[in-house]
Order: sequence, then structure tokens, then C-alpha cells
Amino acid sequence: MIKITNEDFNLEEEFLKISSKKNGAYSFFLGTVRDDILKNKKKIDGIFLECYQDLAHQQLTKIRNQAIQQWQLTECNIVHRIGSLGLGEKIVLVITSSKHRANSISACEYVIDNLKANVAFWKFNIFGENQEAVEFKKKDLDKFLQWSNIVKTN
Amino acid sequence: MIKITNEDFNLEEEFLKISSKKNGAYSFFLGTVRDDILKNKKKIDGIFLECYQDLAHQQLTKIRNQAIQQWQLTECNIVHRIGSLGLGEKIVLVITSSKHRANSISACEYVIDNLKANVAFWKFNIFGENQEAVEFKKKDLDKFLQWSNIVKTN
Amino acid sequence: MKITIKYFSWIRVKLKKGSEEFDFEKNTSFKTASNILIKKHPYFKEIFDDSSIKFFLNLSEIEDHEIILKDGDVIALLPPVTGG
Amino acid sequence: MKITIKYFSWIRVKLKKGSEEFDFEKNTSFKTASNILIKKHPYFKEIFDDSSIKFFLNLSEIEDHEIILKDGDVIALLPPVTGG
Repeated sequence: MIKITNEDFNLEEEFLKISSKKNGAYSFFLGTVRDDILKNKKKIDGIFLECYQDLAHQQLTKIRNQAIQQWQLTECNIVHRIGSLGLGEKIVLVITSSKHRANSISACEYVIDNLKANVAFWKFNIFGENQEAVEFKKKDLDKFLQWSNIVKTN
Repeated sequence: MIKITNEDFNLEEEFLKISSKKNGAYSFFLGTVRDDILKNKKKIDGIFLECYQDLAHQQLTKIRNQAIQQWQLTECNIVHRIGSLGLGEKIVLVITSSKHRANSISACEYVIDNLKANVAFWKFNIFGENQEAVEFKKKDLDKFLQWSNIVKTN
Repeated sequence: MKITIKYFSWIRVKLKKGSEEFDFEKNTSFKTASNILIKKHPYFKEIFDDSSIKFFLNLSEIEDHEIILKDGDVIALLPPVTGG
Repeated sequence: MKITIKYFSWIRVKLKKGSEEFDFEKNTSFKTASNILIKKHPYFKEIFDDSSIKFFLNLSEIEDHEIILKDGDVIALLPPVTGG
């Protein structure tokens, strides 16, 4: 299941949605708003998340299907928040489940790496009344491209 | 924090224990009781988990410290249940947190791989009134030994 | 024919709007449409010259800029993504 | 001197107890103690001959079987672990 939402989510509830006796392993990646210190020493007050929802939903569905097929997952849920988020708040959750642990762990990392490099979300740092678009990190693209030996990445 | 317990745990509560604005990334591995079909087609009714608590606590503390140092984690919590568990129940939880995601993800996998291969827990499959010790999986040792290039594994 | 253009991230901020509707003649290609836009509104030059920006037509990335647009099409201008 | 031996997993099941206390003479080594146990109780032979079993003395793995035991020491016999 793919969910793009303004609302906070609860990890136990998200787990229960995909919990099944068939699984022995669940991997979670949770991204949160880091109390970052930027180059110019200005601290952010929070972030704003923009999304092209129709496209992001389509892109996440494709990534989810790839991950399920590649690692024989029993499930893969992705939740991504949009709108204004305060420091420490949850941004994104990836949960993968499988019979054995290696599959859920690799798949979870693949999904978040792919999402970071390719899915139609944009982050803005909030400073008081101002918003500054966060710059794309080439590191995120490089990390994703490392998967090209394992998964067909386009 | 290391916890060896008879009690179930809640993922959101475990997250809140280590949640901090300094983190941007949390990785979780959750192991559960799989509704396994064994070779002889007998289905298990649950498992029993035995532990040498003093030793397991010491071993997990060492693994936790290694992971924190190797991957500059802000936190690493490990919860492992003991006693009788039904199908689908939670067995083990590893949570790692860090500023950036690659560190928390690698550390989480390291901790569970090390735990599986080395920490003083023993699993029994329950069939009605009978318990059968689960056999050690060489695969688990091999998986752990792959870390020896990265972490000092003894 | 009516074409909707959606703006995201710094493009949305720069143009101060999330989307805009434009009228083009039938059988206009994406390339022709972008040239018309650049002539009409010089701020489009920076966008269409920026190799980091991806162009999507109805949720598919535009590979061939000669593709012919149809009435009701939705084009999206996407700066590099920064979610997760 | 009193030495406690703790049994785990299939050893505990086989011996039908989780631990046992034995009396040895002062300055007995782990090796000597295990030979004494094998003579006394033949079921120890399988255990001390099994290379997959690890022996711990007061929470540290025994590397040198000539190590001298002290009164109150706790030895643990650990089959390969299967937790997680």
C-alpha cells in the first residue's frame, strides 16, 4: 500500500496493517525531520514537503512492485507525508516483510534509496516566514545507481 | 538499551524511547514467529525461547557498543523476548538511529546478523506438548562472517 | 487546444503559481510549445535550458521533445527531487 | 570447591535440569574437571566431545582448557545459538 498523507502515522499501527504469520522478518526505514545546522549557522524551524501526487503515487507503486518481485516480499508499504512538519516529525516510512530477514532488509534499503533519488517530492527548509528549497544531493543519486547491478533501475 | 523480556512490546513506544531531533534516520528490524512448515510437514504451534540472560546481556551490550562506534549511531536499542511465543508474535527488535540513513541501515543489519550467530538464545519449536530444539543455521554464521571486513567481529 | 503546465519546487516559487493553462494550435509539438513559451515569457528560458529539470507529459517522462501535444494534456516541470 | 555448571538448549533437555553443582579439589583445571565428569557421568562424553559446543567460565569463553577453576565459578555449556 502506498499512502501520501498530511497526517502523522503510528509505527505499531503501520506494522499491524501488514502483519502476517507467514512472515519471519520485517524491516522498517523511518526518515524524520533533523534539527539541522546549515552552512550559515541558521537553524531550521521545520520543513515543508511538496509533492506531485499523481506522479509520486505511480512512481512508488512501480518501486513497490519491483521490490516485491526482486526480493519475494510478502508486503511492502510506503507512507510519505506532505505539508508542514516540525523538527523531529516523521517524514517517510518504508516497511517490507518477508519469510527470511536478508530479503526484507535489502528491499527496504532499495525502496528508500530509489524514493530519495527519483520520486516527485520536494523539501523546503523553513526559517521563520521563509522557505528555501533543499538542494538535490548527488550522493542520493549515486547511492541509488549502485542498485543497477541488482535491480533494473529504469 | 538492551532489554530481555517476557513481555510483548509496541513499535511506536520503542521508537519514542530513542526519538530525538538530532536524528534523520531510524532503521528497525523486527523478527517474528513464522508459521513454518517443517520438513516432515508438521506445523509448529509456537516457539519457546531460552536464554542465558547474564551472558546475552553482556554480548548484546558489546554488539550495541560496536555498532554505535562503527556507524556513529546516536542510539541502538535491542529488545529480545524469552519464554513461550505464539505464531506471528514478535521475537526481536533492533532499532538504530543516526543523522543519515546509510549508517542506521548498515548498523541495524549488523546487529541482527551478529545476534543471530552469536548471542546466547536458543529457540525450540513447539508441537502440541513437545518441544524440539531448532537447529543452528550455518547460513547465519556465514552471513555474520561477511562483516569481518568492516567490523572487528571478535 | 488547452495545455496545463504544472510547476514544482523552485519553479513554482519563482513563477508564484502551481500551474497555468496555455493555448496552442493543434498538433503543436512539445519543442515548439516550449519555444513559444520562451518567446512569450523570458523566465521560461532558464527552465527549458536547465538540464537538471525533467519534463513529464501525463505522468510519463518526455523522451522525445518532438512529441505532439493533444488538447487537455498536462505537462509538469520537475526540478531534481528531494523527498524522503 | 563448589563449581556450578549451567546447561542450555538440548543439553538442558537431555540432562533434564538447568544447572548442577559439583565438588572438585582445589586447583582443578577445566580440563581435569571435564575428565572427572565424563568418568562419573558417561553422558558428559558426548558434550565434551562435541566441537560445536562452547564453554564459558563466568561469562567469558574458555580459550585455554588448562585454566584453573576457583570456588564459586560458574561454567556454562552452550550449544550453537538459534535466537533472533
